[in-house]
Amino acid sequence: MKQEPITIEDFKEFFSKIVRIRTIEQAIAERYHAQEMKCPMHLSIGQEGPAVAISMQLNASDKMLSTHRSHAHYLAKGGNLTMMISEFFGRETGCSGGMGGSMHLIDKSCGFEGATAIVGNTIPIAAGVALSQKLSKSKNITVVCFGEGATEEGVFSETLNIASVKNLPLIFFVENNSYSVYSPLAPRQSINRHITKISEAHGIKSLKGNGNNIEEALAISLEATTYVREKRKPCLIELETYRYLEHCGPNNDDHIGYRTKKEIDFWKSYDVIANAKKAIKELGVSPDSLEKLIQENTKEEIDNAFREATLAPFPKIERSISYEYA
Amino acid sequence: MKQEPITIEDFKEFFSKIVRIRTIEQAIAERYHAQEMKCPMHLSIGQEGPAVAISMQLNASDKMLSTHRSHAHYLAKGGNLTMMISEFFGRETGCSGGMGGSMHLIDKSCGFEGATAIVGNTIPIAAGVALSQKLSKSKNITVVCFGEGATEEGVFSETLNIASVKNLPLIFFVENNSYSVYSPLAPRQSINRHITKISEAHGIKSLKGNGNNIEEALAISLEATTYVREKRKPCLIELETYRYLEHCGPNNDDHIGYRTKKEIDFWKSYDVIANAKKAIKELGVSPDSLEKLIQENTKEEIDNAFREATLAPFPKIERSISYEYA
Amino acid sequence: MNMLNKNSVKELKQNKRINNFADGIAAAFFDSMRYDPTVLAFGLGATDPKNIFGTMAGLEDEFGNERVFDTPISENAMTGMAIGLAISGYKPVLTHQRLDFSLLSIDQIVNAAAKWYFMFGGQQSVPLVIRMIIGQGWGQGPTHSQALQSWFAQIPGLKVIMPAFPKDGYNLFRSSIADPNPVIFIEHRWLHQMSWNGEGRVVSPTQLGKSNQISTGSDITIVSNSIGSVYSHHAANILKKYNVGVEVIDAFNLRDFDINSISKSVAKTGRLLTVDFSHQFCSIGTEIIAQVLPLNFADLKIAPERIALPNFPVGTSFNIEKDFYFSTIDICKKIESMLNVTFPNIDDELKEYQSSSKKRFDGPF
Amino acid sequence: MNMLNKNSVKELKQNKRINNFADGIAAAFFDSMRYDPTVLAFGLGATDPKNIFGTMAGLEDEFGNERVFDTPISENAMTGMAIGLAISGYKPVLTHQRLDFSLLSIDQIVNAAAKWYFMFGGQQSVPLVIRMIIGQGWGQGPTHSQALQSWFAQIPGLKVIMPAFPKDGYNLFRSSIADPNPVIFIEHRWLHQMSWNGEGRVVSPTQLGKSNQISTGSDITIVSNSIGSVYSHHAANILKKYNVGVEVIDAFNLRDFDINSISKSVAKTGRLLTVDFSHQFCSIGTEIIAQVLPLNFADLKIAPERIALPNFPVGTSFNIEKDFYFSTIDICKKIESMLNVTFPNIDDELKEYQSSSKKRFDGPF
Ligand SMILES: Cc1ncc(C[n+]2csc(CCOP(=O)(O)OP(=O)(O)O)c2C)c(N)n1
Ligand SMILES: Cc1ncc(C[n+]2csc(CCOP(=O)(O)OP(=O)(O)O)c2C)c(N)n1
Ligand SMILES: [Mg+2]
Ligand SMILES: [Mg+2]
Repeated sequence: MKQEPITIEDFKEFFSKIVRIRTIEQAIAERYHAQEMKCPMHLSIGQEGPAVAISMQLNASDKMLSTHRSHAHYLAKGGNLTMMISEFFGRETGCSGGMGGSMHLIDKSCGFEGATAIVGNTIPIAAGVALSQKLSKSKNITVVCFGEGATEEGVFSETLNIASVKNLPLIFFVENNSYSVYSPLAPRQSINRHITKISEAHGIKSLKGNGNNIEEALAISLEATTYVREKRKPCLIELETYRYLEHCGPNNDDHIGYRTKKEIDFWKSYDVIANAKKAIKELGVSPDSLEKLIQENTKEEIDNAFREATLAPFPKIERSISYEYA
Repeated sequence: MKQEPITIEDFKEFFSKIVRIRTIEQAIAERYHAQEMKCPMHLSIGQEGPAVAISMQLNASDKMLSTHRSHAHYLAKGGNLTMMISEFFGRETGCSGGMGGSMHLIDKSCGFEGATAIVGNTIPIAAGVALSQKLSKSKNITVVCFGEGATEEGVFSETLNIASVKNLPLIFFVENNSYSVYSPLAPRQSINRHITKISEAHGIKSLKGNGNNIEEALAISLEATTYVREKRKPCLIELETYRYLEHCGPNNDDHIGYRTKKEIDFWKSYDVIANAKKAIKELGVSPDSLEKLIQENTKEEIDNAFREATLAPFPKIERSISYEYA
Repeated sequence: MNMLNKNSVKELKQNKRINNFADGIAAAFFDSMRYDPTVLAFGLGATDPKNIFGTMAGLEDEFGNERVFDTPISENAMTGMAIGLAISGYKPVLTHQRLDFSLLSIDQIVNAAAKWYFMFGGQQSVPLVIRMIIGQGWGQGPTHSQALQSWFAQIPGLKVIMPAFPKDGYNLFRSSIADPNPVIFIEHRWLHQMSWNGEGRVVSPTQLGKSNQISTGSDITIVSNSIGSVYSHHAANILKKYNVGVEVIDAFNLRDFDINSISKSVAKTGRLLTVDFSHQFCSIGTEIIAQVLPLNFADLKIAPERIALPNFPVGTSFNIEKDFYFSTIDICKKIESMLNVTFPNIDDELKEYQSSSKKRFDGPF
Repeated sequence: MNMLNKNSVKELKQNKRINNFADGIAAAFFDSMRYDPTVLAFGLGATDPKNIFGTMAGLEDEFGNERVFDTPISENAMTGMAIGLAISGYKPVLTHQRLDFSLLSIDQIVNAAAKWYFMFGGQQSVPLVIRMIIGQGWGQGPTHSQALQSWFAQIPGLKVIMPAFPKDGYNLFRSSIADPNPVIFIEHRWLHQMSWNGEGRVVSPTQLGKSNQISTGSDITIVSNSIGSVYSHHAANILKKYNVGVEVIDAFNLRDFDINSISKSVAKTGRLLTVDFSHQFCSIGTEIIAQVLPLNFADLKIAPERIALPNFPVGTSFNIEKDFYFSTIDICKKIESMLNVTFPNIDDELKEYQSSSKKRFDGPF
């Protein structure tokens, strides 16, 4: 947890973490083709910035919840890599015992309380987690991550309202990648609709910026977490970002034409890793050796995780019966 | 339908209509104690202003939908009184064949498309009605009436969004009486939450005023309907008002203490009928004889309606079976 | 704002204020919250002057507005919030004045609460009670009277509990709150006036059971729940006078009824009737019959039958309502036809019970 | 944005692009919209490059973006909007890529669509189709694979239609769109690849029927729907070789199945098995059994039985999935035990069908 002004160390930490996550996600994408990770998978490549920026302001006893696209959040918050990979392989040792797959991750040991697959589903649940923090007079806060698409679900507004009424220590963390599956914003949200204005209209402090911009993402995350921690009131963050691969699955689907080349090129030229490198360089540190180091360490981590995952036993259906009731 | 500036004739029409509706509602309240109208009943006494103000800007081919508290809307829009009373008496000749009761009114002949009893339920349905007007290139518009409580349901925001995306000729007509049943605003909506700001944040023109103030209610209604008719875009109106009787039922429940005497006194001193009288008097017309005339005519109407209702046959259960499927 | 003062809280503690089923629910709330500080109680109207038909009276005064509170009209978010509390060490109880309102929160109930423990591999249970009241009569009509207990019972991961008698109401509510799973606790509004004096209140709730046998007999087995059990109990009493033995099993745990007791009873009686206040189609009685068949096929003297509500909504008109809902008399007549006998003067015998079961809810609410 | 061009629209008109069940749905959309200008088609992804597994391909090009459109992720409002259109002279079809997503719109489905015609005394019907696709396999897991057809079937006022074979898919979808009531039209994703060449397309849809008898036999009656009917059909074919006559009734109209045909068949065979891809508890098979009992109690040689999905969610792991879903072989083995016979070398006979039924969906979607 960091509440002081952003330092070069923060930049390096940010950089290391996004490189690690991208390396992991790329490894998953490559190995997905072997058809052994048999579950729908929504990769975070391109969108690592927001997840890392916010998580750097959190400690293990702060809570986070997320959605179908949660790998980056899980990892940034400190989730166990081997257990995540084992979950993709449908093993008993997976972080959800093989029951949930990529869309249902959890690691309570680091405060990652759960990600679920129904759009908007965890938003009000996070309000309950935040209310528990309020009731128990905890100093911790809760962050719920979701896409701009989830703001179209009514439960988003309902939760803004209750968070405001009850002064919950809750951050609504919106990653706006402009798409819901293949659908652009136009048929979904009026150009005169503004997510931060909606939250402000509920009496909630709201911040907006570019999630691929390291300074902006870190500054906003710091401002928001500081505010929520101190004021014990909710806050909404909207960070723009972009996903590089298809909505679901390991491939690039730029050829099917739902996004313009211009748009894709713009965002790739504004890649969070490239941006972070530049920022670090401007501070006088060469990022390349750090990048290489992280990549190598992560590859080792990945190999271990995949090895352990593939060695682990499968759950039996008899075991899943016992998960129906506690 | 009126789109010109407001005239003395408008004031007189407004006054006549609110007096008629109040006279009817009071008669219902009185006769409810005979226990022959066996259904939950949410009276509009005190809240007649908004219903009449908006309906005066509508013609029979404009559409309206409403909620559990819909008597004033139904009557102002031109709904058949005898069929409404017959519905309360559970008769076959009721406007809903005795199946719906007070909470489910309909009169398609005057564009009253239906009122339902689940809070927020008709809001998106009205969007569909408005979309049908758009698709069929009709010049008509749709109004959906609901209380401030209904804005707490997620479907309210969802519908604001789709109305804005699709430029629907739809008026969101919010009657803010500060209460949901016995619950004041405090546990339900933050004081920093503003309904008109929420709709504006969705890109929707929004107007707010006092629904018991004849000039304001009429001016806002005229502005909104003119805008929606011409621009073919949605608009939200929030009118403050106050209900005099209990939430549900024919009695006054001021003694149970969920509303302060001060508040009740304030609103009763700002009664829409008294206000309208004053306004008319200021324009040089004495309202008293008009009031008397309307009351007398309405009493006759009421007596007829109740007589016809009590003479009508009850539906048989066999008949209700046939209403399951068309 | 609360109509009760500290004095009546004291009365509640001493059972003095407990007169009926509704008070029993209030007592169960009270005791659960007293003995377990993690229990929370909220819902639309929870703290208003009527306190949900009195069932939450005095709670806010006693336990404060952090543990007992009113909410916005946002059923889906409130359910999600309850889940979030439940996975964070609390035991929330969310109340809906009408079952119908819970339909706005089905995503949270079915996709989240019911599956959380399962989909995260048994790591985190969801000790949550969603209390729903079925309102019927006085023209509640199609959208304020739905009895969807069989519908909820179809969902894996939910428990559905529907008590019949006041003391069971108290105990089952306590057990539901203590249970680590999401429990849909359904009260039929007509039961609220059944009398109870609060005797038998306990410090620690027992584990949720499956069913109670409430009468013994060797001619026919009835499996029922909630108000259906009350009527069946009346029917059993009346038919004793005709030397007909009706064994009534109150299967209050709808997804987890005690099929062994039922099967044993059917082995004895050879006849099975299910009585159930939900639409008949795919009702819980239907499931009971299907489960009994492979176990007792050879024992059955006649085909099992069902009494339930018709398969269409109820109209508001009183004239519709009076034919829509069945009562003790319909159970007696069904047994008459199943046993192929006649009960002379049964209408006279019924009168006493009829009037008690006619003491229904008369509006406006 | 659409992957089809005018050329392939022409191909669709000429059946040239129709190869399977999914194409048949596209053809039904196409024909319904062509012959009835009030038909509208929308839903999340309706106009995206994948067009809901191809089932809506070409529609936007042909009918324009006022009649065919993509939507926000607002299931409840979209359903309400569809109802509003339906009561205003249109026939909307709303598509959900997964049945599970419809759970956010239960208020509109159950409290509004299902009750509108009823609660307004038969004045205004709601000609609405809500199309839901059940996705199973490839780790869809607990919240992306729910088969809640029996659950929807419990709701009065809804029709629930679940086709098995491609041509029926086409016809039933056409009839559902033409029906004046709200229809829940459910496709099992595994059927989408079953081949059909589009022969038999019609200008005017027929009225919604109740069931089809798809094989004749005198030893046992199977009542099934959707993919259950496909497997049952396979089983009937295989068991012919063992001289066992299996009469399969595909009861695709879940709330309004043809109880007379079923009863007649059971009168002949004396044995009843229901096959149903929903959780067993309170499933549609359960209702069928309960309705048959009073009609055929004397005819029954053995207790009716059910094959259905287990009463808990499916885990994501492939190792769970493979044991969770039943197939043709399980139906054959169930019949073996019900008839108390053995089918030698049945595994060999099954191979051909097994491989076809194993041709399941392999992700990632
Ligand atoms: C209620 C619901 N509706 C639809 C879906 C299908 N779906 C899965 S992800 C997704 C897109 C969500 O968009 P967004 O919230 O912006 O997240 P992103 O995928 O862009 O990260 C959709 C529509 C779903 N899972 N749940
Ligand atoms: C979904 C739902 N939740 C709760 C209720 C119970 N209820 C009936 S009216 C009402 C109050 C609504 O308040 P508001 O919308 O402000 O309308 P008002 O009664 O003030 O006119 C409530 C909560 C309901 N009918 N539907
Ligand atoms: Mg997005
Ligand atoms: Mg109000």
